[in-house]
Amino acid sequence: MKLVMAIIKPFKLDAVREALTELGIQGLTVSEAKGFGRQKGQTEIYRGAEYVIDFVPKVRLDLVVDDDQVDSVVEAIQQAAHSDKIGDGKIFVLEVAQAMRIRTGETGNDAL
Amino acid sequence: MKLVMAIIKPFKLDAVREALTELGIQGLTVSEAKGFGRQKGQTEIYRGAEYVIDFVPKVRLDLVVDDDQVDSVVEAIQQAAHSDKIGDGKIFVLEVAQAMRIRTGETGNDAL
Amino acid sequence: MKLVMAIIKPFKLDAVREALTELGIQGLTVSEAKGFGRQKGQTEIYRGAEYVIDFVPKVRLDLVVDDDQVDSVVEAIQQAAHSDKIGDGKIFVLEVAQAMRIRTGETGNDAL
Amino acid sequence: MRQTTSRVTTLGTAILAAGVMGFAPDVAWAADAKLNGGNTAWILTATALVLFMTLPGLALFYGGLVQSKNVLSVFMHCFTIACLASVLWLFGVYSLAFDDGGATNAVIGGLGKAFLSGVSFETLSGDIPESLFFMFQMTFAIITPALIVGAYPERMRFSAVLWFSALWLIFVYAPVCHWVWGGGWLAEMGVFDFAGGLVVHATAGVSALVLVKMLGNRQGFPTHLHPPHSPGLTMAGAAMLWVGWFGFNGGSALAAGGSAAMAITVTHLSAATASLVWVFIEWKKFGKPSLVGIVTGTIAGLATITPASGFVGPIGGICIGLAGGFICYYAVGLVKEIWKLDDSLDVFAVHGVGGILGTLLVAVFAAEGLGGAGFGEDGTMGGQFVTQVIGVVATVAWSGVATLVICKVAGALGGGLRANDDEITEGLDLSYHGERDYNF
Amino acid sequence: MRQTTSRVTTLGTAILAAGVMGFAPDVAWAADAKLNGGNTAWILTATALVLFMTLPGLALFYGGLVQSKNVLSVFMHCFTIACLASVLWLFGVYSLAFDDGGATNAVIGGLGKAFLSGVSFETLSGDIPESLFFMFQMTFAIITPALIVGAYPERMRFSAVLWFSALWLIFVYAPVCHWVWGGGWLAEMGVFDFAGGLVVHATAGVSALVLVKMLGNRQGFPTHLHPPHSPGLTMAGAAMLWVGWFGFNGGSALAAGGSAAMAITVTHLSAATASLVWVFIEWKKFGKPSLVGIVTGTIAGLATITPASGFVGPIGGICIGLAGGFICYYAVGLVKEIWKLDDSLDVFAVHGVGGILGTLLVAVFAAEGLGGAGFGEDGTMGGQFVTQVIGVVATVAWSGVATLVICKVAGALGGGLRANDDEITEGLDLSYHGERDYNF
Amino acid sequence: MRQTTSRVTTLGTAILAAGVMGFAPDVAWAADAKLNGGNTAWILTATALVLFMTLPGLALFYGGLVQSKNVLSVFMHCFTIACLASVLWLFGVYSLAFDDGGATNAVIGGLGKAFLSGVSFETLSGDIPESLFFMFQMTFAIITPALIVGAYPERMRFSAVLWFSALWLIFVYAPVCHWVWGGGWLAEMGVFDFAGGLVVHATAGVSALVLVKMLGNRQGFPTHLHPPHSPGLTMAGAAMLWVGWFGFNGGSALAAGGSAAMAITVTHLSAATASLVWVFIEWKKFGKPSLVGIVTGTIAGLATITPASGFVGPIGGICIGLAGGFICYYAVGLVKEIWKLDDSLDVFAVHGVGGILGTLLVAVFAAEGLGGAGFGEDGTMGGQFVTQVIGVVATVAWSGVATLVICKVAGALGGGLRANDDEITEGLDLSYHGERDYNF
Ligand SMILES: Nc1ncnc2c1ncn2[C@@H]1O[C@H](COP(=O)(O)OP(=O)(O)O)[C@@H](O)[C@H]1O
Ligand SMILES: Nc1ncnc2c1ncn2[C@@H]1O[C@H](COP(=O)(O)OP(=O)(O)O)[C@@H](O)[C@H]1O
Ligand SMILES: Nc1ncnc2c1ncn2[C@@H]1O[C@H](COP(=O)(O)OP(=O)(O)O)[C@@H](O)[C@H]1O
Repeated sequence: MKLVMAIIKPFKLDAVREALTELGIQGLTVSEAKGFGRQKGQTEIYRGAEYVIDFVPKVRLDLVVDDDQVDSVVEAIQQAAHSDKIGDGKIFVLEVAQAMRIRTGETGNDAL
Repeated sequence: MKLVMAIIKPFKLDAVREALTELGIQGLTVSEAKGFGRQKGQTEIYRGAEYVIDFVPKVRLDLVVDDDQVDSVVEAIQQAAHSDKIGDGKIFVLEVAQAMRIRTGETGNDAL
Repeated sequence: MKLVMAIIKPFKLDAVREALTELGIQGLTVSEAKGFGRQKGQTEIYRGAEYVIDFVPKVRLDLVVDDDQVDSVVEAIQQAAHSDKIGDGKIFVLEVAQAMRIRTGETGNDAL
Repeated sequence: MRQTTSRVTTLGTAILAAGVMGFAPDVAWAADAKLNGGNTAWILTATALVLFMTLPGLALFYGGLVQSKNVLSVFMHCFTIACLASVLWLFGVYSLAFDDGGATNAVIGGLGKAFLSGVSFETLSGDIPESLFFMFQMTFAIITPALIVGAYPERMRFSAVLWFSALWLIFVYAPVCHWVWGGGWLAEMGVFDFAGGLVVHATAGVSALVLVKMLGNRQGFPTHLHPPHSPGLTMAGAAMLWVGWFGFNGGSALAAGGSAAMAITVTHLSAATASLVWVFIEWKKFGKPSLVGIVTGTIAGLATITPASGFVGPIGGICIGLAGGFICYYAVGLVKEIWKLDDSLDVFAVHGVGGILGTLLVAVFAAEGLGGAGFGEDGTMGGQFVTQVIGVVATVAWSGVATLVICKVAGALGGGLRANDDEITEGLDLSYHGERDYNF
Repeated sequence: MRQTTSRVTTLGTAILAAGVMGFAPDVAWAADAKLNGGNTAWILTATALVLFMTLPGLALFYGGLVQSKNVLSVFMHCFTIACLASVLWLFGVYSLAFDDGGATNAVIGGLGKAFLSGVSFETLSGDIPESLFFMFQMTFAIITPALIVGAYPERMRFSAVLWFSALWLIFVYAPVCHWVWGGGWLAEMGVFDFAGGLVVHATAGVSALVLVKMLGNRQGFPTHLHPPHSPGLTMAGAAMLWVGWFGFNGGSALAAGGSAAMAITVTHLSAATASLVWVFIEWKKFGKPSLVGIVTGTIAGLATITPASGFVGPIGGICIGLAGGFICYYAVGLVKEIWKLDDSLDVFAVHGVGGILGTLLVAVFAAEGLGGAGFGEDGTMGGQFVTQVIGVVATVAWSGVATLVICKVAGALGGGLRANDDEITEGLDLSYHGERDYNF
Repeated sequence: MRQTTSRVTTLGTAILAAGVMGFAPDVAWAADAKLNGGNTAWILTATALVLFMTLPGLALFYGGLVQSKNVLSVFMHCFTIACLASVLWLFGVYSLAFDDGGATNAVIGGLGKAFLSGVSFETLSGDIPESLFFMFQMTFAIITPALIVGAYPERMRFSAVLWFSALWLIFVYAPVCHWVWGGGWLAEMGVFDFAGGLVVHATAGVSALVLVKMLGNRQGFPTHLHPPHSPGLTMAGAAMLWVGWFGFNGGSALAAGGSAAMAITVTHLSAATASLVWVFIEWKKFGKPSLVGIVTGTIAGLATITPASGFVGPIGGICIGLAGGFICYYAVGLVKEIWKLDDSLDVFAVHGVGGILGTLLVAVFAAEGLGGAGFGEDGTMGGQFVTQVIGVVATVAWSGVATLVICKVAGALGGGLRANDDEITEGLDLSYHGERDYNF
């Protein structure tokens, strides 16, 4: 099993969720995040003064998938999340040693 | 060392924290998250219209533990967090390569 | 590649970001978190009653870096984030199997 | 005190009737009118209360119902419309509504009072300063286009909002206000509209529907909407609207007396009743009475009593509240589920339907036997009802048709009515105003 | 102007005294009373101000003090109680409180004014419209049961809240209001309660304690509570309460004159003083004066001055503020730490203790030598103090006993008083109202 | 009604002029003055409205503009200052401002009215109760030091805030208020300051600048600031300020008549105009008109019209709004970018510049030909302008010098003006008040 962790633009969340649902993904977890990167933060102007917002709002997706789903999941996310503008975000993949479904105690792939 | 990452229902947090404290766990980190899964989101009704809340509020626990504590930690979380209703969440275990306590610079198991 | 995950005190964020920028780090992701640890939570007093805040506000940094940068990154974070007071937080390092830049589809170190 | 027609015969009743009709008697004619301090004190207060309804009342009420990425844009709409309407009111709209229109007075007022020309510190309107009458009526001209904000949040271009609101104030609000309160043809017929069932709520409600038709629904409507981001904000706004409505309906008496007192009494009773109706419908249907529900009921009760507020007694207040609560509740479903129109925050279902319903019901509950103020010396319930129906039909028709044209013009002037998809997805707060709320 | 007893002898003072006592002189008797525009203007305003205290003032004040998962339920309690109390007030409670009760008038009024029967646009109460007097007093009947919301948040069933509040209004508020302001036995004795130390604060405070005893404490009380989720919300609510209290105490003069003016003066001074007392106690004890602390002091100062507000001068205002600040501060600890009663938002410690304290202190500071309005022609400080003590004892006893019975009945009718543990853990917002606040 | 000088000649105009000048005629002299109910009703209301401006209006306005870790400290500043100023006002500051100062009356009042000594329920000031005049003026004494909170948020020690505000009230506010409204030398010269362009806005604005110079800028100023954490909160506060300003300017007429009515008219028009000016400048410069921008324009328009509000007509209102919008906009940049002074929430640029600008412009727009109230019998525009300039220079000079000294003293008494870096980094909410907002 692998953990796919994706940092995306917030308003791409719906599109990504739909793309993953189409792949048959049944579960994922989302959290709010702020990103610092090449995008360099927006400038907001209040009363004529510029405020550099170092951290840009992002959404972070964590989903654990079966090893053989990883590639299609990564691709689906990349397709759905990219806008070709700087700051589209990243996808990271990490190895998962074990998984358990809390409700049933099932483990391994059954838990996903 | 292992990272135990658990996605649980928010109101189970106190119970889980207590269970872990009983096991002697000294530290953990919590963040807010939203889950998408079989639970399928609540329906909230405003002015007669149904709103499907795709993402259900969850709490995410991250705690790094010694290898030989992993099983008891996972079991303690599962016991404390399950309500036997759909949406109870998941526990994932990942390998951790290194840990450091910022205050002292200690590393490895001493850092936990 | 490695994922460096650091739990720090919120008001150290600016210092850490600057230290990492100096190292040439180009990207990182931040999220809000709450920590439970030896620090044992603040006590806030409302109308004479003590409220024990079990969970203390923390900030969580996730950044994926090239293997040979890990040590300097960990050290930079530790230096910038420590205040020598209890509750300064932890740094964990996890192995990353794959990375992709969403905008371009680049993978591996190029994606960072 | 039987203030039932706009046909003014004596000075004494003129001033009272002015209250009832929102009609400013010619000061030159009422040569020996004197300023009344008590009435002036009350209308000063009422003016502040009605301004408070829009800023921040309505802004918070609407702002809580949208997504957090659009909340500032809703605030911005309400605030900017308030400023724009104020300036236009001085520049000529007040005059169009309340000045004597001469030969065409039946349909529209003149421009003699543009820039308050001829109005000095001492000029009276009835027994209060004319500048105060101007201000009190201005607060109505502010809230009416702001009500329509509820139809188009989360998707309308900011420049289109401004053009639309300005044109609408001139071409819908001014004439209808003149017809009903400014001595126009509906006033001549003796239509009853104490505080704006027709002038405020019916105009805004109908125009909301037409605008939605032109603008299109929100992305994801009706199946994939986001719930109100802050019911608490909405409650705070609704509470301010309720309190401010005492100025709206009570102030429309233009005097601190029995008429104002009974107006706030029935206003309050209608609001409370309609709120409870909404609670009990939701409780019965879904098992969960909601905060958004109860406050929607409040606004429905307030809108419905508005035209009737100076004409009916407490029993009338309760009955109109019952009717307003029930009918507006089902109207919400009708618009969104049957007509599939995304009148997003239910301007038509709550204000339009409420205002029209109250305008019709006043013909029943104004009856003296039901505790009302009666139909005047030679009025009858039947006759009044016919007048009310004519008022409704005319207001609905004019609002609808004029709004259609205004949408075309505003779209042309404002670079299209609708924001593009990227702007909408990013949220109007950032895309149009470069700000975001809630930076914790 | 020495308005010190409820024994009315001339028409002129009758109207003033009506203000002082909140007592409506019989209009038929005051045959040539005429409407006073200035007074009417002020009471219209005061009515809006007192409604504003509950909606949204009190709702925000309380809402900020609970957990974010229960904030909407607190808003819902305040809002629904406001609606329910309004309707019940019309249906008979106003009449029970203020109508002549004939043979049993000492203890309760009659039902002759249920549905405002016989009250038309012209009917006066003193020199203001009776419908206005009805409305002004209604706003007190709204806020009083809403104050008790602070005793039971985060754990009471919604249906039990409604049953409890309705029964409480009828069986506690109506009789005590009649005793003190409606010409009942305490009014006959000449008790001083300008704006509701007994009628509002003592009744609500004592009943809060009894209800908590029946309902049980919150989970985790007293060691594992969650801190107020938004002190800022609480500040906003407290500020609105403060401003609205000008209408509460100033309006209780029922006239725009020296009595109202002095009432708001001493009200304001007491609030400011008690706030500073709270700040300095916290600063001294913990090193950190808090926002929640200062605004709690404000409310304590306001509650304490309430019964005294029309009777004392500025020095009295300061002294009563000092006393209110200190004593309420220590009362909070007494209830929670010694008695271990989870009167969650300190209804008894702040309102109950404040109201009782002020009711007793007025017997001191009403002395003319201390700048007060005196004790009437044959009154003395000692005599007045005895009367005040009797008033307190009677109010406390009746509120306590009646609330005990009401809890049983409300529990039976509402399916138990207390929500079950799952509902509580999930939060009342979702479990009872299907909503959540703060969807960012 | 030509109320143009403070030289009072007849009782009738005395009362009106008292309104214009905020000057309380000697009650003994005005032997047969009688209480006016309408005026009293309006000033009771206005007092509530002006209190509402500070609590919660200004608190929310400022609170939304800071970081979320400092929002409670801003609320705390506003709230505590309000309490402190109230108590000091009773203890002697009112007397210093409005009592007859005998030989030194030109520069400062006496202490004869400390503790409202000699003021009973019946004492009148003009035709309203003196206690009411005291309260109405108190609300001005509350908001003025609270305005300065905008200069020092996020970094000033809490105890220094209290010392500074108390000393400032006594040594800056009291004398300037006496000069202009209390019969001092500027009143003698006939300076026009209807509602506080000098007394409130110029004093606060100038002192803000001096204080910033002494205190130092925020960390990261000007390049690394955090944006306003909640523009929505700021909007809500601005809206409350706007509504409350009707009481501020309209109440300064001290009567419910044509002067109050015209004052709120021009106040509103100026606010609306300046708001639109700010919107259009931002739209043109950055493409994004912002909510923070429009409401800043509102406050600029309100501050600018304040000194002029009872003297000018609608056209004057519009023109002053235009000037206020433009000039305050550029003043913001001047202070922060050129002078590099972190007057964090633009107290000088908005209030100081606005108040001074309006004080000068009133000499133009009070001309009868421009719809104003004229310059009195022997006044001329030129002469008035000179008087206004003298008023501005004196107020600016005194505020600046006195504040410099007060800063030294307050720093010494309060343990330094500035919080240490750790406290600032942690946020003042936790470090000084032990609380945090927004615990979701
Ligand atoms: N090395 C990294 N580790 C963790 N998160 C990163 C890293 N680099 C970038 N990110 C995240 O991805 C987001 C987008 O990166 P950015 O460099 O702005 O643009 P792009 O991905 O288009 O090159 C950042 O805002 C940050 O949240
Ligand atoms: N594959 C997954 N990866 C990450 N998080 C998941 C995954 N599947 C489920 N979750 C999280 O677990 C929560 C519960 O899952 P759900 O399918 O609703 O119920 P259950 O765990 O009872 O089968 C989800 O809301 C989501 O937050
Ligand atoms: N084993 C752990 N796993 C995950 N997070 C931890 C762990 N131990 C501590 N933390 C995080 O680090 C923070 C600081 O830890 P704490 O024990 O309070 O102080 P210190 O790091 O100085 O020993 C905690 O608040 C928590 O967020």
